[in-house]
Formats: sequence, C-alpha cells, structure tokens
Amino acid sequence: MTASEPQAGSATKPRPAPRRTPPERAGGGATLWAGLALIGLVVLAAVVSAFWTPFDPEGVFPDSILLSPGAEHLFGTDSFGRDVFSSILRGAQISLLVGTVAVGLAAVLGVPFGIVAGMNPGRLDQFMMRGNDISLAFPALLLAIIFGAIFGAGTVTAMVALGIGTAPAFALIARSGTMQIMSREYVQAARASGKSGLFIGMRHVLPNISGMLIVQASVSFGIAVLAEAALSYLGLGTPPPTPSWGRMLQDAQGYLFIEPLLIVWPGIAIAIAVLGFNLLGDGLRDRFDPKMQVKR
Amino acid sequence: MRAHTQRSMFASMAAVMVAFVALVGCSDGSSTNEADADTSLTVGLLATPGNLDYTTTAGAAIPQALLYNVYEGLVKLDNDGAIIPLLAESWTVSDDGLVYDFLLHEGVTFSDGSPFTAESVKFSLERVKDNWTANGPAYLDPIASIEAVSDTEARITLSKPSNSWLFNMSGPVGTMFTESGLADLATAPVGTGPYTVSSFKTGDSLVLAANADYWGEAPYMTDVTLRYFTDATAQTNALLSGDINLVAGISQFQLVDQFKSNTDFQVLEGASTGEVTLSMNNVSDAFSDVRVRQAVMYAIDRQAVMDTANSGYGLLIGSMVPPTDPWYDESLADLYPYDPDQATELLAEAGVSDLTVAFKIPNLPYAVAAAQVVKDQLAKVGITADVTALEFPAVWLDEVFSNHDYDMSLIMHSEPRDVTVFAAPTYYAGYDSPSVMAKFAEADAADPTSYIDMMKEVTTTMAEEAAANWLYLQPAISLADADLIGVPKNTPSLALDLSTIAR
Amino acid sequence: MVLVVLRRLGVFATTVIVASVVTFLMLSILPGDAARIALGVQATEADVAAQATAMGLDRPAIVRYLDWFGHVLIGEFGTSTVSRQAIGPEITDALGITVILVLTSVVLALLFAIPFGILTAVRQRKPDGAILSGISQIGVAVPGFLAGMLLVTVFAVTLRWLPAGGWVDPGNDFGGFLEHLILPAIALGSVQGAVLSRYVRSSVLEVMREDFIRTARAKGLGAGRALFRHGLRNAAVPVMTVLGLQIATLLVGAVVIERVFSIPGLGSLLLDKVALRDLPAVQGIVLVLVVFVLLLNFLVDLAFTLIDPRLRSVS
Amino acid sequence: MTPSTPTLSVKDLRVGSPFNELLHGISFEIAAGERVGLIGESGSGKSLTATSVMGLLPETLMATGTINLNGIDADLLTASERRLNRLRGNTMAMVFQEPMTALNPLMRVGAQVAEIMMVHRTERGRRQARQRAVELLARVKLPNPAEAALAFPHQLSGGQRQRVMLAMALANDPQLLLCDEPTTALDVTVQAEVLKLIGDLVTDRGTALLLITHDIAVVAEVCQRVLVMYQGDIVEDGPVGRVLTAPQHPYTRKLIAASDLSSVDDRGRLHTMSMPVIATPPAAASSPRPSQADAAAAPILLPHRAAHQRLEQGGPPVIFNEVAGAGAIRVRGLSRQYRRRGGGLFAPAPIVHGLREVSFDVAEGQRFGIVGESGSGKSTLMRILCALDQPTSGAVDVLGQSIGGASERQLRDFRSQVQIVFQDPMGSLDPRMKVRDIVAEPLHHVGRAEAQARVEAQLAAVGLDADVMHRHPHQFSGGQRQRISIARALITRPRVLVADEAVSALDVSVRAQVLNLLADLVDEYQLTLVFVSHDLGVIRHLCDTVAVISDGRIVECGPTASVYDRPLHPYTRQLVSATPSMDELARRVIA
Repeated sequence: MTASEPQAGSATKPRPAPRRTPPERAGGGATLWAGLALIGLVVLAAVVSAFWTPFDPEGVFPDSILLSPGAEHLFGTDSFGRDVFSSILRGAQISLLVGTVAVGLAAVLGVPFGIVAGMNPGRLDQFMMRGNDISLAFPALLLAIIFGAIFGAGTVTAMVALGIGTAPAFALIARSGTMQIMSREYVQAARASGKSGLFIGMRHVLPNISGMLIVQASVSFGIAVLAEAALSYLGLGTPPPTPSWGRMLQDAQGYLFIEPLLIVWPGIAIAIAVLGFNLLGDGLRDRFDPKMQVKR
Repeated sequence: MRAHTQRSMFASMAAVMVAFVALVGCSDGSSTNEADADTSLTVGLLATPGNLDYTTTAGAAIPQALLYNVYEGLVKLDNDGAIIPLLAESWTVSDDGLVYDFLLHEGVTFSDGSPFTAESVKFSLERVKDNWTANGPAYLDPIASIEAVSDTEARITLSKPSNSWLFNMSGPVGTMFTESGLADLATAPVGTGPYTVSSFKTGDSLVLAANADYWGEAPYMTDVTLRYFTDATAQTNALLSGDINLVAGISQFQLVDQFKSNTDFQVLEGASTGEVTLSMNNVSDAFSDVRVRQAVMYAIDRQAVMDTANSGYGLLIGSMVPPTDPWYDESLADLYPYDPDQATELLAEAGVSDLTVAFKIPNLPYAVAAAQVVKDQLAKVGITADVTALEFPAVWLDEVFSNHDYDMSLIMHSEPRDVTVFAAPTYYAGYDSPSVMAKFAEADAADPTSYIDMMKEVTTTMAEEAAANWLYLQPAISLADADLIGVPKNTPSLALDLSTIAR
Repeated sequence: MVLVVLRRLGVFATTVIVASVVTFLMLSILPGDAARIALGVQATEADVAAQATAMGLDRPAIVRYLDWFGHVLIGEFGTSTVSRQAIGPEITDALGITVILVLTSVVLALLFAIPFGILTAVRQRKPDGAILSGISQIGVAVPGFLAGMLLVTVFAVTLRWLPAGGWVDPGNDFGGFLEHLILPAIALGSVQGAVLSRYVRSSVLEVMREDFIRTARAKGLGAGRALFRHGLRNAAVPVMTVLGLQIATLLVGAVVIERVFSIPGLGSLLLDKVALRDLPAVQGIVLVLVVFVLLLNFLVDLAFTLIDPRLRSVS
Repeated sequence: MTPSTPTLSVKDLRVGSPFNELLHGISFEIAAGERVGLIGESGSGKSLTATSVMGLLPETLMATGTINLNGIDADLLTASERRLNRLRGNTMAMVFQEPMTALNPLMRVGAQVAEIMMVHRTERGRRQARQRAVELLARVKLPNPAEAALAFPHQLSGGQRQRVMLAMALANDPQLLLCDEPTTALDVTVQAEVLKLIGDLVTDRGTALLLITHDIAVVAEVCQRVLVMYQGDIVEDGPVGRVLTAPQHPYTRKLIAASDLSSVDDRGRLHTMSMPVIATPPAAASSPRPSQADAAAAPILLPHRAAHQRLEQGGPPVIFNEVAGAGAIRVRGLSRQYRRRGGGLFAPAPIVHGLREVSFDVAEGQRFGIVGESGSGKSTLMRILCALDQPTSGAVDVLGQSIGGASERQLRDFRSQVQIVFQDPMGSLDPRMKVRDIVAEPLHHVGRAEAQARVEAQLAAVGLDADVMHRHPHQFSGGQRQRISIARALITRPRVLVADEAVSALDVSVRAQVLNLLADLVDEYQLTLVFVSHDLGVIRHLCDTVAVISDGRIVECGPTASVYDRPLHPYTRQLVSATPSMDELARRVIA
C-alpha cells in the first residue's frame, strides 16, 4: 500500500472565481486534531516509558505469570509475568522508531530521486521512472523476508526493508509534485534569474511539495506500524525481550483461550497508532491544497 | 431525489451484506472431517519435510512420517523403547556379540511388487556407507560383512561387539530398500510398510494410503493425511475446529490446558527423547573453565525456566539421558540445585567478573521463550547474556553448529541416545574428554549389563563436568479426538507409528 | 494504439530483465550454506563440498545468472535443491492458490468498499456518514492477521462452522474449496475493503466537486443520478490504480494471512524456501512475484487506456 | 405566458454563509426573450447570482429572498429538489465558463447532449435523442456534427466544447439561458464567433438570456440591457447603449473608463479606478536612478520605426522589423520543435512545431508587442528570448548574447540583463517565500544589507511600502502581486524586459494601474520591452510596434497604429475586428 489517496482530475488553469468552498474544511480540523491527539498518546507512552514504567517490561517474573487485570497490573501480566501495561508503554517506542526510521529513510531515498526525475523531464525522467517501477515490484514485505534472510531478522532489518520498500511511493509523489511546481511561473522566473537546478530544487520545489510529502509520510507511518506488527508475526520483527506490539500480539495468540485480553491490549495500541496517523494524514490532506495530490 | 438515492444505496449495501451472510451461512454445519469415514485420519504436524529422501536429507520430519509407516527395517522400537522384531521374525546373537543371524518374514514384498529377501538386507545396508549422507550412516560402522544365507536368512557380522548397533538398526539407517525403488527417493518412496505415499506437497500435506499388499496386520486407518503447520496455534485451532484428528507432539504447552477440560478431546502425555539443552561452548574463553560452567548450572532455576517457557510441562533430567534409556539416573536432576550464591562464589573463584556471553539461540518459539528466562537468571549472578535469535536452521547451523562461533546456545536435541554424539570433541559443544570417549567405546563393546552401568557412569561424569546444562526433557504431548485409541504416547524413536491408531 | 502497446511491452521486457538481475544479485549474498542444510548436521566437510559442486554453487556468479535466467526464459526454473523436484510446478501451484485468495478477497473488498465508500462520501456532512467513515478508519487500523485470528477463533474454533485453515483444490472438492476459502478471503478482504473504501470515498468526494458533475446537475439530473451516471466512472480511475497496487502488494502481503490459515500460497512457499535456503526456488519465486507485479502495472496502464479516451489519443 | 410576466424575477436575493453575506439583497427581472448582461469584477457576486437561480449553491451557503421563473408559481429558493431537477435543463439551462472541465471526459459528447433530452423525456427514445443531438450540434455550427457527436471532449477544441455546452443548454428550448463567462477561456477570434452564436440562437428562439461576464465588450456584443454588480449589489441597470455612453453610477463610470485602453488622460495614462490600498508614488520621489554603469552604457536612442510587412501565403520568409546595426534582439530563421509527451525509450514521440522560420529584430528601447492566440507559439518565442528554452534551429541574439547552445555560465550576465514578468499573479510568486526573498532572488553576490536596501527601493518604485517585505504572496491582491513581480524583474536593472500576458489575469481596474506602472518604468529605466499578449487592445496601448504571430509564424509586423488601422494579413484583420475599441462598441450598440 504505497499510494497516497489519489485525487481525480487536476485542472491546471487557475480559476478566477473562488466559487466553491474547499472540501471538508469544516471536518478537516476535527480530523486533524483527533489524529494529533491519538499520536500524542502514543508519543507520550514512548517518552514516559523511556524514564519510567510501572514494572520492568523486559524482566521475567515467575511468581506473577498470567495474572488478570487488577489494581496492581492494570492490563494483567503475560506468560513471563511481565506487566502488560508496562510492555504496551514501552512498545510505543519500537512502533515510533520503526515508523520514523522507515518513513525517514523512504523520504531520504525517494524524495530527491523524485525531484530529480521531475525536474528533468524526458529521457532521464523516463529512465528513473522505469527504475522506480522495478523497485515498486519489490514490496516492503518481500524485501523484509529477503533482508531477514541475508542480514538476520530484527528491528533494523525491518526498518530498512520498510524504508526501501516505501521509497518508490515517495519518489512518485515527489516527482508528480515537482512536475506541477516546475510548471509554475516562479520557477521560470528563478531560472530566468540564473538560479541553479539545486537552488530551485531546494528553495522552490521542496518547500512547495512538502505539504503532500507530509501527508504521504503520515499515511506511510501508519502503514509502517502495521507492517512492523505483521513482520513480528512472521518472526521477522523485533526480537524479544524488547517489547513490540506486533510480537505481543503473536505471543498472545497462544493464550487466546487462557487469557484473551492479552490479544486485546496490543491490538488496541496498534489501532490507536495507525488510526492516529491516518487521521492526521486525512486532516493534513484537507488542509493542504487538494489539487496538489497525485494521480498515482 | 437525494433521499431516493440514499435509500437505493442503503439497499445495495444491505444486499451485499445479505450475500455475505449467505456465503458464510451456507457452510453451516458441514465441516470437512466429521465422522463420514471412520478409517481416515488427519494428523497435524509442525515441521514439514522438504522431500521424502532421508538417506541424503537431514531432519526429523522425514523419518517421522515415513519410518515404520512406509519404510521398515529388520527391527523397530516399540512405544516403550524396547527393540522388537519387524521384518526379522527373530534373530540370534553369537556369544562374542559379533554375529547376528536374522530370520526374515516370508512373502514380504515392497510396494512396487518386488520381493523382500536377505539380498535386500545386504543391498540396503551396504548402500548406507557410500550413498547415505544424512541420518547417521556412521551408526552402521560396526558392520564388517553382510551375508544372504538364504532368502529368509541374513547374517550380519560386526567388526567388534556393539550394544548400540541393534538399537540404531531400528532407526532410519536400518531401513530396507529395493533396488527397483530407488529411482525417485525424494518423491516416491518404495518400502515394505503398511502405508504407501499417495501424494506429497511440501509445506502442506503428505497423504498416505494403506498398502493393500501389506505382509503384516493391516492398519486400522486406511487414509492418513499428515498436515503440516507453521505454528502451534494454527495446529490446535485445526483440531478444535475438527479439521484434524490428532496433534502429534504439541510444541507450545500453554495450548494444552484448554483440551484437558474439553471432553471431545484427550491429552496424551508421554516421554520423548528431546533434551532441551543450554549448551556452553566448552572451548570458548567464557566457558573453558569448568567452574564457570558449574556456576551457570547453579545460576539457572530450571524449574522456573520450565514453568515459564513450557507452562510447567516437562521433566527435570540433569543429564542427557531420558527416562526411557536404561541408564537413566533420576538423582542427576538434583546434581546442581538452584543456588545463585554458589554460582557467584564459583565465578569469583574462577576470577570472572562482568562476564558477557554471546547467547545465540535458534529462532524457535521454545528457545526464544526459555532464553529470556535464562538471560534474566544469569543477570542475577552477574552474567550478561547477549541474546541473538538466529534463523533456524540456516543461520544457526552455520554460525553455531558448524563454525562454533558462540558462547552459549539453547536447543533441543531430539535424537534418541545422542549423548555419545554430544560428547565428541568435534561437536559444537566442544566438550573434549578423552576418558569419556574411551569409556563410551568401552561400554559399547561390553556385555549388556556392564554396558548400562558404564553408560550411567560416563553420563554422570558429563553432568558433573557440566558439559552442558540440560534444562529439562521436553514432554511428548499429543492431543487427539476423544474417540481415537492406540495413539503412540511416547516418542522413543523419530518415527510416528500410525499403524496402531484406531477408533 | 497497437504501437503504444508494443512500446510498453518493450519497456516491460527491459524492466523484467533488470528485475531479474536485481533478484539474482540480492539473493546471491544469502548467508547460510545450502549444501550444509541439505545434508544436515552429521555430514562431513567433504560431503558438503561435494554437495556444493553438485548443486553448481561453485561456478562464477555471471555464469550462474545466465544459466538461471536463460532457463527461466524457456520456462524452466530449475530443480529445487531441497525437494529435488522441478520448481516450476511448485511455484505455479502456490501462485494459483495465492491468486485465487487475493482475487476473492479483492472482490469481497470491492463489494464492501464501493457502496460503503460512496455512502460515506455522499453523507460526509451527516452524522451517519461520519460514523461510517470512522468505522472504515478503524478497519484500516486493524492488522489483517489479528482479524484472521479472531475469525478463526469465532467461526472455526468456537462455532465450528468452517475449517480453521488449510487449502482444498477446487478441482477435487469444490465445496471444500469454498469452505476453506471463505475465512481467509474475508480476513484479507476486510482490511483491504476498509482501505479501498477510503480511496473510493476520497475519489468520489473529489469527483463530486468536478465541473462536469455541476453540468449534469444543471441538466436536471439529481445529485445521486449525476454521481452515478457521470461520477463513478471518473472516480474509478484512481481507485483502479490503488487496486492494482493493492493486488501487487497482496501477492506477498497475503503471506501473513496464509500463515494464520496454514495456506500453502506463494508467500508461504517463499518463507519455507528461504528457511531451507533453497536458492533456485527462492530466486524463482521472487522473480515470479516481481514479474507479476510488473505485469499487473502494465495491465493497469492498459486498462486506463481503455477507460480513459484521453490516454488513447497519444498515437 | 403573458407579455407582462417576466421570465425571471429575482427579489431581494441575499446569499451568504452564517458569518458573511455575499449578496446583499439584489432584485432584477428579465423579460421573455430579453438579453441581459451581468457585469462585474471578480468577487462581485455575479456567479453566485446565477447559481442561486439554478439552485446549485454550495451546501455551505444559504439564500433568502424570492426567485420566480415564468409560469412557475413556486419560489425557486424553496422549491423541492425534485421540482428543481425538472426545471433545470428544461425550463432554464446554464453554460459554464470552463469548457475544458465542464464536460464528462469519459463520455462521448453526442451522448452528453442526448442525455438532457432523455432526462426530461423530451425525446421518445435513445435513438431519437441521439439524432436530435446531432441536429443540435449542427445548429451550433460544429463541423461534421455526426462525427463530432461520437468524439470525446478532449478531441474538441475549447470553442467547440463551448458549442457543445450550448447545444446541450438549448436542447429543450429553455425559456431562460444563463451563461457564466461563456467565452472568457476562449481565444479572441473564437470568442467572437461563440458570442455571435449565442446571440443568434437566443434571438431566434426568443430565449431570455442572462450573460455573466467581466468584459464590457462581451455584453455590448450580445445584450440589450446590462446589470452592473459591485460588491454584492447591483449598482446600475440600464440599456447597454446608455450604460456604455452615459454611465450613471460612479463605479460604472470608472469601470468603463478603465476598460477603454484607447482613452488616456492628458499625461498619456490610462484612466484608473481609485486604489484603496496603496497609493501610486509620485513618479519622481523615490524611484531609484539607473546605476552609473547602466547609465553610461545606455546608448542615445535613434527612434527606430518599423516597416509594415506581412508574410505572404507560401511566400519566402520575411525578416520583420529589421534593424540596421546592433539591435537589442536579433532573431533569424528560428524554429522550435517539440516531442509530444508520451514518447518512450524506444520510439520517437510525434513532433510538434512550436515555431517555424521566425526572423525579426527588436531595436534598443523599442516597445515590441507580440500578439497571438493560444498555441500560436508566442510563449515559446518568449521562453527562447529569455533563454529558458533552446531553439531547434536558427540564430537568436539578445543583447549580443547568442542563446543557442549557450551554457548557464555564459548566460550569467545575460540573466541579469533580461528579465520577465509573468501572467499569473498566483503562480508567479513562490507562496512559501517572503516578498523580500522573492524580489531579491535575481540578485547574485550581493550582501544582505545591500540586497535589503535595493529590495526596499525597488518595492517603492513599484508603489509598495517597505513593510510588505516580510509578508507572503497570498496576503496580496492580484495587482499587488503583479507589482511584486515587476519589482523582482527590475531589481537587476535589466535592459530588456519581457512581459508574458502580464495583465491578462487582472480585473480591468487593476489592469489599467499596472499598465500605467509598466509604461512609467519602461520609460524611466530605458527598457527594451517585449510584451506578449493575446489582447490586441493592451498591446496597442503599450507598444509602438506589434508582431502578429499565428501557427508558429509571424504573419504581420509593423507600427501598432498602422497594423491596427490597416491590417494586411487576413488573420490580423480577424483579430482586430474581434477586439473593438470602446468607441466602436458604443457605435455598434447604438446602431
């Protein structure tokens, strides 16, 4: 799932009359804030757990195995006697780490690639886009499986695979945004002033496509959190004892009939994080010019 | 108009929902394997065979499916671990223990129609030395010569007496083949067993059909499907939903309890030969000192490891000997009681502080779970274990098993009587004791009574020297439909003997 | 039009070749000794070396590549080092299963997403639209394998209506095939459906703002009729792009659901073969997956050309 | 229907959101068959009026008042959707501005025309409707109507699409036709044809017409009566001839004065409307003098007068406006070809000829206009003159610098000597940059403080206060943005200024101000001006020489007055007649 939500049609002619109100402007704000609130919750959990958790989420406590939720253990304990609440808090770190690195890597790889392609229409663009097609054909999960075999499974491998797997989407969006910006007259003006391609790319293109890139980043972040969970399920994610929501889900599967709540907590945590980033993406999309969205 | 539109959209959504429910509902009550054919059996297993040729492919999965079912040898192990006749009706051993005379069953044919005779014995066993690369061709090293005395008489002469030889003949290396059935060992095995392979799909299923021309008593189950799962939950779910009838050897014991309270199912607890072993690289800087290894023995609360990682299932053994072996010594389980103070003392004595060890485990659920507890307990005596879960088998075999590039590992040794293998100095544990090796050789050649005593002695020595920390014996727990009888409880050998199962 | 297709075919062939090189290079650095794995822990070093030679592992990379890809071109994926059978049929079987699973789930997803997406778009300012939209948002946020686990627990384990997993060949037992297909297809389709419905919604919202919808309204078509007659086909174009991408990612992405339901699909086969270091098989599977995605993109592009007359007039 | 009932009657129409009223209670009537123009600048509320009548206001806006359509008792504002659906496209029909997007791109145009008859069941079946559609397409004078009916919208030109829209609107013989800027997006010559068509059709059928436009000329062409809107109110209502010649309301008066590019005050400046935001600085006060070097380099200009020439059909290439010695610009045999997009790695894409064999000179200090319609090649020519594009063949020298094959390094001096002002006041300024950075952008190797000072001075020269420097472009009106563009272009003290449709997107009132400013600055800085436009009127006002470009070729060139008064080429003649002056309009209307 690489694409941002596409928008049909893109009129290039500026319209003299602002006769229609922007879409969902009224609802957009609420969506945005709801997204930010949920993300805030996740970030808070990650930050707090860096300094304090009710119990050690990485230890083993044979005396408190599989306790039901109660006053002492808010969400109960798992098969190692670990406090699930503590693990959920600490697990936010891995989810945010994976999301940040994966999305960051994807942006670092994809955005300059897309901008260069978009600024050089013609053969170079064609060539680069074929290359992009090929990397699109290696989805993140496939890369994760292959990289897992080559470099060993783990958080870093998963992040890198997700990052590389997501990069083509960023490249496509950056490219189409760049092509729109390049047709703007201020770019012509900059060129007429003798500005270099690098200057135009950095000063004009990048700031003006940043809105759509942020939207894409937000959506990709949610996807990365989900993908980390899926990879953990396949045994390609974060190794224990570091708490990860995906692996907690996988571990909980075996206890579904003994302690069904074990599967609920990480499920909710993942849903909150993904929902947060998706809502943020939707809200930002409504806020930024919808016509800036990409067809692909 | 707008209202109209919405109504029609609601209508179409409703239609979709109805179709959806209908789709789900149509299959209500028509589950697949419900008592339509009494003689068919579906078994859920975990590790899938890559192919069906155990002469050149390692791993327990192929013998589990084929040995005793499709392939047979002269002898087999019964479920209590005793050697009983199979293709051999009987045998005699010379007084010096060197000459074995086997009397073979008459009228036995392979599934391709070719006859089983003493020549088949000679052909099959002689083939092992040159053509087998897996499953222990060295087990037959004691054989000096094989002679087909008549069609039903085979004489095997050993170069020296061996107590373990006949036992090993019950395993894969003792399998009888026919020359005409070797063409496609990987996909179309030809044996004398009660079943033949009717289809095989890697990673999915192996379907066995009763061999109509079987020389012995026909098995009750005529159609047996072995279905392979990648995780234990899926396996038990399949049993609960009625897709399969039997889970042979559950690997995640937290899944067991739900069956105990369910009268539709039975839980069979038996003994296995799988020692879950915390191995320490005896030649590494960290563990070359026996005191450090002993410190690890004292530092680990094996009961706690078993409770946490195995939901309490298993047996504390303290050595590499399961109770099914005659030289089992239950007192060894208490040789190193949990005593962190003692561990700290030993470490201090050895002059070790701030020890950090590379703890490389296979990425298998039981190992990952146990390793977390071990790590936690080692930390309490000041040993830091850097846990790395290596992909199993590929990377673990490479790094730990072949290249010995590790300090500590954790894996289950499932082969029967593998303690002699473990003691070899070239083995990955790096345990190098010439006296122990000599004693093993001596025991093998000794008379049966002293054999047991000597084995007891030498395995105790290994435990005392802390060659490894044998945490516990993995239980053999099978889960089955309540109406199944004759399900093998123990796993004394690699084989899953289907011939005894009935309803 | 023919020229356009031919030119795209040329580009397609080039990308396939490049992709094959990438696949080969990426997998040629796999650690783990395939020969050792095949022989197991008891084999001697000499045995292992002989096995490596037998498997052709000691030849230079370029020779191995040309040998491999040359055979792939004539439809031979080689022989598995593990199962010792031809890899081609193994891949085809698994691919067939995955394709059936993915397509069924996509059909289910569409059956859900199209009405749901349109409804949430049309009702976007109404409370019920917002609630439905929220439901689809939550649907997007649930990991697919969690949905799978819960479906198994409810419908297979507790109610015993349907099998918990496995696969039945439709040729052998069509009823059984359907029974085994339903739960995984729903598990895979529900999350995809939620995702798709978001795209349908945004696409419909976008199209509802188009001038030609206003033209249709000015002609006297009601809002709903204008949308159905003029909007949906236009809205379909971006949705199709997403659909193509989704199917492409699902070919591998289905592996998680395949694992939950023990379905021997292509992703599962890949994981198994990677674990066994069955290099020829892994190469073959990865190449098939990659080519399939490229092919899919190619077909989606062609489909656009059919839907949108503006793209046809290039030649 | 009695003659006394008006076809459309709007009473006290107020439209607004809860926070902001946009229409302040307007009332007007349109009699049967009457052709009424509704004129106003952007944001005056004229489009809202039409959408209110059609009942197509956005959900966020509320309307009060009454709207009555002839023969319908009910107030349209309170009528049910079902009822409105029956009226829309049947009793009243509308044509929108954007012909590019108003038609469904995936549906054949014949089917789209037929649909309106199917919807209202005015034809019995699909086949009859399709047949009628072809007839209607013939009525709107589409060539090959049967073929055109099978075409997709993108296969038609803008003018053709607008004809399709018209066919659609008239299919059910509505009593009222609303046209919202129906020709604004069209080329001048096409505009005239479409307007004539609209006028003819409604006259023939006795359809009442409400024509919305910002362009007085359009109203004068078609309408009998005109309503003038200003900030949500109708400020004037009267016969076109009277309003044109004797406007009553001050706003109307100014609007008409500003629209008339042929009428100037005694200083040779266009009549402007009052500028509420920023005052024009006194010409002498703060405008910076050209720097020493520039002053020294500036030659004493001999007045160059162009010869009036035309390109003969199939005749030899002509060198237009040939200047003896070193002119500012010298173009010889310039051709530019493009590959159309869609070409791949393997096969060449189809070739499009942007410019063919163009030769002309521009003398130093000349004000050279280039006029042409969309696709004529004028923008390509402009881009090449600014070295933003490379010629395929031919020689282009600007200020002695050869453009063909020049590297960016070689062009460094050139870049500060030749600057551009663009059309789109939205698109020509980077929305993410502050005005200070935008204006300073062309400066190279200039210290921060000096840049600051120069930006300040330059902004003052275009009539903007220094405190605008820290604002972003979206905080400015179109006219102000165009001033910022001009400031940016002039900050390097260029010798050549190229303006690309620099006033086309502006409202008439602002247009006059910007044109005055440009004229002042060109004089003051002794610029050579190349002014590219589709609007002959603007060029006539600003330029001394004009070249008419069509289909990649200059077809005629000469002194502006001469070309305007005695066009030689048929194409020029067509252009000129499509752009009447205000006087002529008034004459036509009264006649």
